[in-house]
Amino acid sequence: MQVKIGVFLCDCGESLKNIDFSRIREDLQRLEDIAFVDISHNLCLEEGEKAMTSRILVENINRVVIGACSPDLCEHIFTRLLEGLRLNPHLLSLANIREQCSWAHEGDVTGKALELIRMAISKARLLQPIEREVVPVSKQVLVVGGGFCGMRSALELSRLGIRTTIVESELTLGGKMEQFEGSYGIETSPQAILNLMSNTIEEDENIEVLTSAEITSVEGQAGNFPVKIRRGGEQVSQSFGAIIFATGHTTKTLPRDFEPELGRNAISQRKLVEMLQAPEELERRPGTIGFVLDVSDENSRLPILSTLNNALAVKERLGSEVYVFCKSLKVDSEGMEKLYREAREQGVVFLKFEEKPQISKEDGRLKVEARDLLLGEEVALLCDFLVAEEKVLPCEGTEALGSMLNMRTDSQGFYQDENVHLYPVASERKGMFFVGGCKGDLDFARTSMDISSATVSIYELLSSGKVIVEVEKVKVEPDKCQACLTCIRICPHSAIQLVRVDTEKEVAKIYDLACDGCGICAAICPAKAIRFEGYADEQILAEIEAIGESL
Amino acid sequence: MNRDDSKIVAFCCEHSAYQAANKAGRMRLHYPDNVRIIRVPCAGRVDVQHILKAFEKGAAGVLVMGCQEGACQHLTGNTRARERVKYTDSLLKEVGIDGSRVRMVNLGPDMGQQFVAEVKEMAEKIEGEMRR
Amino acid sequence: MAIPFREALKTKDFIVTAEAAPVKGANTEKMQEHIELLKDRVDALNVTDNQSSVMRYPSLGTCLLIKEHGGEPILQITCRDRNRLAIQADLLFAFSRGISNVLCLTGDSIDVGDHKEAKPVFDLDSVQLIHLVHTLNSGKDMAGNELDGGVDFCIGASATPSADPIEPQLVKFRKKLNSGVDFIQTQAVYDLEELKRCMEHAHKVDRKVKVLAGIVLLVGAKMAAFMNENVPGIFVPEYLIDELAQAPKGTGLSKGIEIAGRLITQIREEKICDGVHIMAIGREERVPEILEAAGL
Amino acid sequence: MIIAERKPLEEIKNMLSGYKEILVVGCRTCVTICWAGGEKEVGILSSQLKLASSREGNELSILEATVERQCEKEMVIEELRDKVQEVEAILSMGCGVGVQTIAEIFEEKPVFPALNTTFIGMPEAEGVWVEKCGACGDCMLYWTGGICPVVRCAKGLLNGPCGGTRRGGKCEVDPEKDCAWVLIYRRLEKQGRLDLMERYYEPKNYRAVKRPGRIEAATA
Repeated sequence: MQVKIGVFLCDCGESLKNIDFSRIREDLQRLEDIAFVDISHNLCLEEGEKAMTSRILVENINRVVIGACSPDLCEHIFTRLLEGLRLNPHLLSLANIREQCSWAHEGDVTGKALELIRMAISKARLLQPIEREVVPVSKQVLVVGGGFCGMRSALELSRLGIRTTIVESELTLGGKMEQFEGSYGIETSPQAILNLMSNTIEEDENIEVLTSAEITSVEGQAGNFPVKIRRGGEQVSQSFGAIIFATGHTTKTLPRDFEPELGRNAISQRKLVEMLQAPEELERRPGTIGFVLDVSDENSRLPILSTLNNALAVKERLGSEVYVFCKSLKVDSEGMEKLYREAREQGVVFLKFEEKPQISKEDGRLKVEARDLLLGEEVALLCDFLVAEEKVLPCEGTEALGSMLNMRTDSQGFYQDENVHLYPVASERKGMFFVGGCKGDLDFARTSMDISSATVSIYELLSSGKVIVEVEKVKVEPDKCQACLTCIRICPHSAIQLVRVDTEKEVAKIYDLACDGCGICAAICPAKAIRFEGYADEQILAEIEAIGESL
Repeated sequence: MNRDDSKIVAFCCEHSAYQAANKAGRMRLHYPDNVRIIRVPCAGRVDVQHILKAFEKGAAGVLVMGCQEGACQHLTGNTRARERVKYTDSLLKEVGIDGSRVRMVNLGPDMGQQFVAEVKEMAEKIEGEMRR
Repeated sequence: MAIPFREALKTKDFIVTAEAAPVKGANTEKMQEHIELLKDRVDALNVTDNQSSVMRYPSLGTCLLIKEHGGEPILQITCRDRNRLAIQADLLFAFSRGISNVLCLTGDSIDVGDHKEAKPVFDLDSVQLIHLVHTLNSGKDMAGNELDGGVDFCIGASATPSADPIEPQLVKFRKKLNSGVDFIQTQAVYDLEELKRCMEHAHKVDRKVKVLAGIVLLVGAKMAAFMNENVPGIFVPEYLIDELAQAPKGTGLSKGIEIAGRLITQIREEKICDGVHIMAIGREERVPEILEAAGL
Repeated sequence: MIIAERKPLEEIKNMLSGYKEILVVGCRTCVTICWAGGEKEVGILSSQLKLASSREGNELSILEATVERQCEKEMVIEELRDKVQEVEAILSMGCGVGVQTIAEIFEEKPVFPALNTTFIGMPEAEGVWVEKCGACGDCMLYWTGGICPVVRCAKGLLNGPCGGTRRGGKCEVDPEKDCAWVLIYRRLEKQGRLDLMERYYEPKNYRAVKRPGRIEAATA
């Protein structure tokens, strides 16, 4: 169908003095597929919009080219306007003649401005409309892991009216909850919280709990993940709209950095918690308890958090002397600063060392010698119990689950650490979210925030049960595709899968909902079988072609 | 694209480099006007052929400008772009165009000054070549 | 005139062989000097076949020279340069001129040599070559045709006691022994434990086979390190390289001779194996000094 | 699948010197999958040739085409019949079979190979292909634990390994490559079939396929 282009130029309230708009109009009107060239002062305002609307209604044009300011300021205005006029919003091409032309150079830049507009026109000629489609999505969410984060996510989703299924590998829910003695500052003990949550979950018919179950395969894309779950010998397959991974962490005590292995008086944090829970069973009250931190270089918040918590609990319940040997004490997350000051007030002594402290046995107790930086001299202390430092690791299944989902893990094996400031909660795969320990975040404040933002994004995605999707914006042409798997392997969002299309031969298929529109696949495809509407090869080449054809 | 006015084609990722160019404009930082910016969704969208076609059509230099390492919205877009630029450079050397006339640049969305500096450096390199 | 090597194997309790390396050219003077120097000092003289895939005066030619000088040659044949027709023809010719000892080798790869674009043959491998010689000994060629005038070769093969991993090499070693060989000349050996292990293995399969330990003369620390990297099948342990490095400037060669002597004496005294095969690559004139250093 | 690699531009330019109108032909199957001669590579090579000719001042007009499979006569004829009339020479980016199929059909025009066909192989990593089969016509993978010594052992030994294996089980020829026989040993060991390696194997029949090979399948 014959291309008819309407060109709108905006001189930004006549402020772009170094562009002669009338000369540009003159030059452009000579092109036969240009219907009209309008010069306006304020396309981004009401007045400008009205003028555009009436102009488009009168002239039945099928492409719109706009020479104005930067697209991120005005593109949304024009797409909304075109939608209103039932003209496909993708038949729009913008030239940035303000920030990247008028403001960027001295002297007359009419030539460059014209060239930028001609580039936009040459691209506009080749634009194709992109249709929209409503795609049904499953309103069922899968929560992997039944610890604090898993339960919390399920409860919040259920409050938003979304049905969830919790898959927990252990026999009962709870995960690492009972390991923490008292999350200081929270009155109720973790045990109480655990019971409260699991009871509410029991009564909530929105939440289905599958314990001692595990995931064997995850297929499909956002909106429709067919997942196979194995439970006691038989395998169930169910489709979910989104998945929250809360597979948690494990802690490994670091005997290797610690001369005397964990014997009678060198204990782990967990052992200390058991002692605190039943102080009466101890033969005699320990006089002094020491904590050693930062012996290994990589440290994360959990060891420090549990050390402060347990130190305060020791002070409160056992009243013994408490010393903390540490290289540096990171108290950067919420509430930790207050906890640290509280511990100091309760009489916990913090000793800062540079090189590793020497630990040796002496008449049934442990002697810790270190050079304290603040005192500037050697310090030797005898402790009844010395609590070894813990290293936080993702739990065992993380590696296998990661490869099943084609999901990268960071150097220590935690998920989704790649672009934390880009994806605080979401992952590179749409519809998959990672919260809590499996991401390396371990304090309740932060994880609770993550959980709520994950549940809100899921609500946004699934609540209406359908999603509006741009159909085949990035499309694989089946007859050209040789199924060489290159695009499938390199797609950062795992949005491409091998499927049997109508031509019976297996070809790659790009899932519109999961595709994030980066175009890496289109550039790498050796068969030139992938077309990215709006940035297709012929459209980019047309822009290049138009360079240098001005006046 | 005719030969004499030596154009530079800059493929700019809309998340970072394109914003940096806008930032330079808003700060009224002036740079040589023979640059033509082409907006791309990600530096990873730029194909070896696009760069070669730019040179074929007479461009004197090509810049592929993407997000900073590790900050790419699409994780591997900028690293792949760097690989492709390296490969294209070798293809150009085979043809006899060396002196790295195609360059990969990593920018943050508000690095207006660096954008201008990169453009100026390429423009000077081309200027130098033209005079010889 | 030297006694036939097959006899020496039976009668002598410590057999010594050395290597006469052909030159890159047709001037045979230097080779004849080495032959004269060594022919009466050793039980047999091996002649390499384009060693390290470097083109040289042919092994057969040098063997004939040794015969002319009254020495006892061992013809080395690799499978790299000839197919089964050429090898059988060479063997018939060799036997007809009195050369009756053959060392069956697979041969180095073309890539380590100086004609890197040549087409490698490898129609046979060392084990198949051993079987081929047996077939000829039985009076037939590989295609089963009767020979007009048979041959009777004394068959030898090589072994690599210090390979890592060792198990695959031992499988090959057993295969060679099961194919029937009269003597084994190993690659360079410096760690006598490895040699002992190789001996155990040999005797488990074939009590009668005579094993000669390969002794490669080390000239200096740099050369030793170079060989580790580039010469296939040679592994000079670190402590020996250090020992060579500590030797004062210019005495590297005599230190090498001392090491070789020490190894030979130890092998002889502890009766680890039936003899030694001295490879003084490019320094054949020093072999007598090595023999003295070993008290032979 | 067949793996190939593009020739250096210098070599291609020398072949084409003297010809003004060239048809560059890609192939959509094997050489596309190994990134050597697909439609994208056709575009890249054409750009390079145009760039080079414009820099050297000799004009060169290039037509581009990509055949579904260059080894099928019908597909070659259908795609190239008209375009061949407009050019003086054809530059094929197919494997050796493609080049010769085109040469057979359009005998009046010279056909040049832009690729070096290297081996039958499989992808090992993104953009990396490894030789696995040498098409020797007498497959013995049944007793080598599925690892081919004819191709993956540099000397093609049937009673390996050779004496030159490097430390760590690497090949004498290339320290980066594993010795095929060490791999065979380990796999047979894992399957408890090491007796297969102990057995002596006769010299190989190198004429199992009378070169050049020809197969006549029974008509269906």
